[in-house]
Amino acid sequence: MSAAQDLDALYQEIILDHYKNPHGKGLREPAAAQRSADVHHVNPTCGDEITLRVHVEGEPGSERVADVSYDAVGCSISQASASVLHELLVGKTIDEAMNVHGEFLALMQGKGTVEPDEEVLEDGIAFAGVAKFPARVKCALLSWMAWKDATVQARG
Amino acid sequence: MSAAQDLDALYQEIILDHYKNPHGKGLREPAAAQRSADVHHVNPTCGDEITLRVHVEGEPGSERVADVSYDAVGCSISQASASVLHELLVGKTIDEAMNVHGEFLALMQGKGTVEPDEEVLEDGIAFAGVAKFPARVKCALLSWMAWKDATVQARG
Amino acid sequence: MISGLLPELEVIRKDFPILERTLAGGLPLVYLDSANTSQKPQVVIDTMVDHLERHNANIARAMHQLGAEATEAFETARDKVAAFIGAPERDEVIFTKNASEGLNLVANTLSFPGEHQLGPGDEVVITEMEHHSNIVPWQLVTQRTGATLRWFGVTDEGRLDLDRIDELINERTKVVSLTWVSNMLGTINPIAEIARKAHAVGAIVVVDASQAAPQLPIDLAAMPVEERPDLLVFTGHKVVGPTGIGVLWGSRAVLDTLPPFLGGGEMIETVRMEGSTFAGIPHKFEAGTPPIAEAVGLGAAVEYLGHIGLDAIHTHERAITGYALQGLATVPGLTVLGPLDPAERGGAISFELDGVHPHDVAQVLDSRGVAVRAGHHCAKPAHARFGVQSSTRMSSYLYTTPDEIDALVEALNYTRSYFKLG
Amino acid sequence: MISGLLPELEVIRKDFPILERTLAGGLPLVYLDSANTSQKPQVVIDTMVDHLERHNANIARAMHQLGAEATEAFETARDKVAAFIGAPERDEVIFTKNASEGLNLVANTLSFPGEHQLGPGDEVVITEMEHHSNIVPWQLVTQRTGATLRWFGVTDEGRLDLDRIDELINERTKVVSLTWVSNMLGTINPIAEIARKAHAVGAIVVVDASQAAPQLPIDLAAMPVEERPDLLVFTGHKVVGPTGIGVLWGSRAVLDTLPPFLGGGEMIETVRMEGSTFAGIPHKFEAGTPPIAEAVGLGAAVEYLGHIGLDAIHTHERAITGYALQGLATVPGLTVLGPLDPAERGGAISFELDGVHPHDVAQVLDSRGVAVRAGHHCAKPAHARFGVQSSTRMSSYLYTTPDEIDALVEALNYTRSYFKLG
Ligand SMILES: Cc1ncc(COP(=O)(O)O)c(C=O)c1O
Ligand SMILES: Cc1ncc(COP(=O)(O)O)c(C=O)c1O
Repeated sequence: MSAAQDLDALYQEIILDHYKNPHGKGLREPAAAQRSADVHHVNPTCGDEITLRVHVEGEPGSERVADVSYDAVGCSISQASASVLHELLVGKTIDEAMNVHGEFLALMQGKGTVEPDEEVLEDGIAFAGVAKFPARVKCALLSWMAWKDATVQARG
Repeated sequence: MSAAQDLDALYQEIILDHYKNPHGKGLREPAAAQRSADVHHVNPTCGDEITLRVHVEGEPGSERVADVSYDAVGCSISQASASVLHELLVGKTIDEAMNVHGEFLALMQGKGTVEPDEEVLEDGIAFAGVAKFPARVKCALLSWMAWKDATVQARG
Repeated sequence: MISGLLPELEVIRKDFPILERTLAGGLPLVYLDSANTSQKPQVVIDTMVDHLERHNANIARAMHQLGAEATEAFETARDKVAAFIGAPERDEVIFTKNASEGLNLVANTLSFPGEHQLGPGDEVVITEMEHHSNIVPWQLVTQRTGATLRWFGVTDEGRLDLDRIDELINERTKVVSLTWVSNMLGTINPIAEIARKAHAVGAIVVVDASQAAPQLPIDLAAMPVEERPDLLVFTGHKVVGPTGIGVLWGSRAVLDTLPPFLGGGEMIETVRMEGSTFAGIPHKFEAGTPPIAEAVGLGAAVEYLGHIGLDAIHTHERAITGYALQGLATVPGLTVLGPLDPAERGGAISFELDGVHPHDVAQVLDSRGVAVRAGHHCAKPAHARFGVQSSTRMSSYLYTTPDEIDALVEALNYTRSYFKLG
Repeated sequence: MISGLLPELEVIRKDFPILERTLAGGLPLVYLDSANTSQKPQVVIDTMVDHLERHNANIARAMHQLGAEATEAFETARDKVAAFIGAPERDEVIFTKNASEGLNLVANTLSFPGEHQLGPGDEVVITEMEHHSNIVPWQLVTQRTGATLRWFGVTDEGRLDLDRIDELINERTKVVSLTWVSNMLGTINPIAEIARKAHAVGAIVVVDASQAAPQLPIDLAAMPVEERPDLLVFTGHKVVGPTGIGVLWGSRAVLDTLPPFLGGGEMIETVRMEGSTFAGIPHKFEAGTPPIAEAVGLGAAVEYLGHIGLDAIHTHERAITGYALQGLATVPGLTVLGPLDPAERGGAISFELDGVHPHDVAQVLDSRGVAVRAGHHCAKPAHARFGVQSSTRMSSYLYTTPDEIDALVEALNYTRSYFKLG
């Protein structure tokens, strides 16, 4: 593939759309019955940062992701990835969400050899092209790592 | 020159003789009218060591090297060099001795290009071959550096 | 025509094998990341290969022929480095693993018991435009010793804010450590003036010459002693030398008073289980087997630069920087961070492009073969000063051509269109 | 015929270009100084050259293609080193500049505020047969912290004197740091047994594997955790790798609790002027631009050793050592310092020759093309233990042939006649 084609695979329209119109951006207060946890993650190499809050509700064992609110600065990939995360995980049970998380991680760390499952990842499949750019994988994973960290904390 | 010839130039008979029968070895007490100073020098690379005492006598301005006594452990080159130093410097005025010191230093640091002056260096000319072995120059200079250091101290 | 370019630029480029490489899609390499690391001329690589294939041995300790050759090569490299910076004495040149180790060595030995030991009430002064390697060591050491860390701010134009100099450098100041040339803003700092002030209050002056050594002629011996740094560091890989080697130069007077940093190897005079004594400089600060082949490579590198001439290299850098500043000014929405006059700055130019994050700029540029750096360039506080997280940085060197600058500008315009910025 | 030699010895020798060199007078090189530094196979040199000529860039920080290639090469080297020592986790492998830096890193971070900080009343235990690099850092650090330095003695046969082990390793012991294989006596120490004792009292176990890594198979993950060191260091240039690089391996559990050592570069998480936070391992301990080409070369080196097989190399070393001990026993007036059973020792053999100083032995040997080391081998206390200032040391490696041992023995006999020892 040429460099230009690789570039287009990286910057899919879906990614650029999410970048321009991010879903769920902003930090929100959790509702009364929700538990929440905040984390702050940075990508030390480039300085991208995210403050991410997970809002969890429901009984232990069947908790749901009530919301994921966040403040972030960073490149198109890291911003779009946070937006897609919001879209994909909010409303799911934590077990389901962890499963999606696992798939996304596998896709990103697959160096371009993993075939993404659109059923599970929806818009997230647009990130398949990122996996070929090792330096950008960290950008795509910033919010996902933060989400996992926060969720573990929120669950207690 | 072949390696064997270089070796013979290094280990001149004179050097081996001084090594086997070192002059002036042993630490002696200075006489009543003498000033003295002790120094301890080591060659950090190989561990050779010398404790050297200079005995100085006479009026400031015309002091003489009354004796150089020393205790030393080390290789043939360092031992022979201390012996030659004793032979050359004892009895000289300090100025004369410093002059000999300078000549010996120049010979050793000349990388084999300096022609030694037998008038000044006497048996010391046997060390001309050492100058071609950079690793051994430090051996030959151990006692000479110690002597200078001690003399500066003894003079006060 | 641009004046000041190196006359034999095409010949010089031929010395650097990597410049003939092509990238994905067969694109030629446009390497504009030399402030990050410079490329290596063939002579440096060949010198290291010859050393490894024919003269490899440990140094100082070995009495055999290979050992004598390796020792000679290593110590000759020290002479060459001493000549490169005009060191008053060759034994004042200490080989470290990089510039960062040099700065840490200084900070740590100033924290250990000794004549200069930092303590509560003492102040260390740095600047807001330092590389992390000249910030973090001082943070760690002032925290451990109870000394206070202070710093010069930066003006909107990217210069050191010297307004408060008399308050900042005062009788409590024990160390002033600053960069000669900023790796982010490109600013050339007035180190002579600052050294003079610092020396007047008895402080030790440490200069980070990591970005200066590649592009400014340095002649320490020629500096008036009040204006001369007491300690100066730079790194091999930015002066067309190998990785794994850096240089700490220090005046004998100061180095002799500093306690050893790392222990072991040839830094000793004698060792007993109960205690040890230490060698004189430079060995005192070179614990363990030094980077031997790397020193030999660095010797070849500074000799190579010396043959071309640091004055000529500096003029070339200035010409390219001026040309680049002009070119960048034509790109809509592009803002340069740092001084805009090429005479006042080095060859690293950081900038923002409205509406596109630096990573995305760098990525699109890379797809056109143009290699720049995006991020905080290990200068987060300097970025914070300008209210940005990161920036894109182009940096030239003696092999950079005006055509490469044109390629950058063209690629930046392409980036704007790629991200549909009209 | 000697059994145990590497089957393809002549082919292996062809991998090492320097072995084809001749010395003054056209003599072939008989290199018996591998414990000092090993020679480099062509594949290591070529890998470094390829890196410098085609993939050179700074790592981690660079987002362009060259940067991605360099980062990949560097991190792959880490994987290779992790495999070489069977590290439980690849991120536990930290690149230093040499073994000495690794030991100093450990000693210093144990002296800084933190969970393991040494203080008065605490004890650090080393041994009398350590290399200076595992003595001096502990002297410096115990002096600064008020902790007490203690040590195992050495028996007449050159083994660790374990009689007092229960007294030496006690509830005050915070660190036990010792060499796996002595570089002077050749002794292989019972590190498993000592680690077990040390762990039982809660001490941290540091193993200097500088001489072990070249010749013993190491599989950390396979060791029972009570017997596994917490920290282990070795140096690149002794495992057919380049100078300028060493390795510190540490268990994540311990490394995570140690504060950073050097500051700057990629070891940070975030930096503000007021304070900084730090990255996780391995980056936390890799300040500044690391020895990139050197890591890549080291990766090729350990892969090369792995292809030949450490078991096979160990067997070869033992065979050569046995043959050498036999040969040396035929030289009148020669006394070996250290264990005489090749199964209990590594390939470094130090000896005395009655009536000839080690320098003079080495010099005459060198005139015959035989390269050995003479001096204290950075182990002055071990020499003092045997009442000598210095010794002559031969040390073999995977490229050493029995013929070379014959040449050594012949040259030793010549030395005796040269100095007229009948
Ligand atoms: C046992 C031992 N420890 C430590 C070292 C130090 O290694 P380096 O000089 O590469 O730091 C050596 C080699 O010189 C050694 O043999
Ligand atoms: C100004 C400045 N200081 C220090 C450094 C650190 O150099 P190194 O990473 O080689 O230690 C750099 C380069 O990264 C730099 O630009």
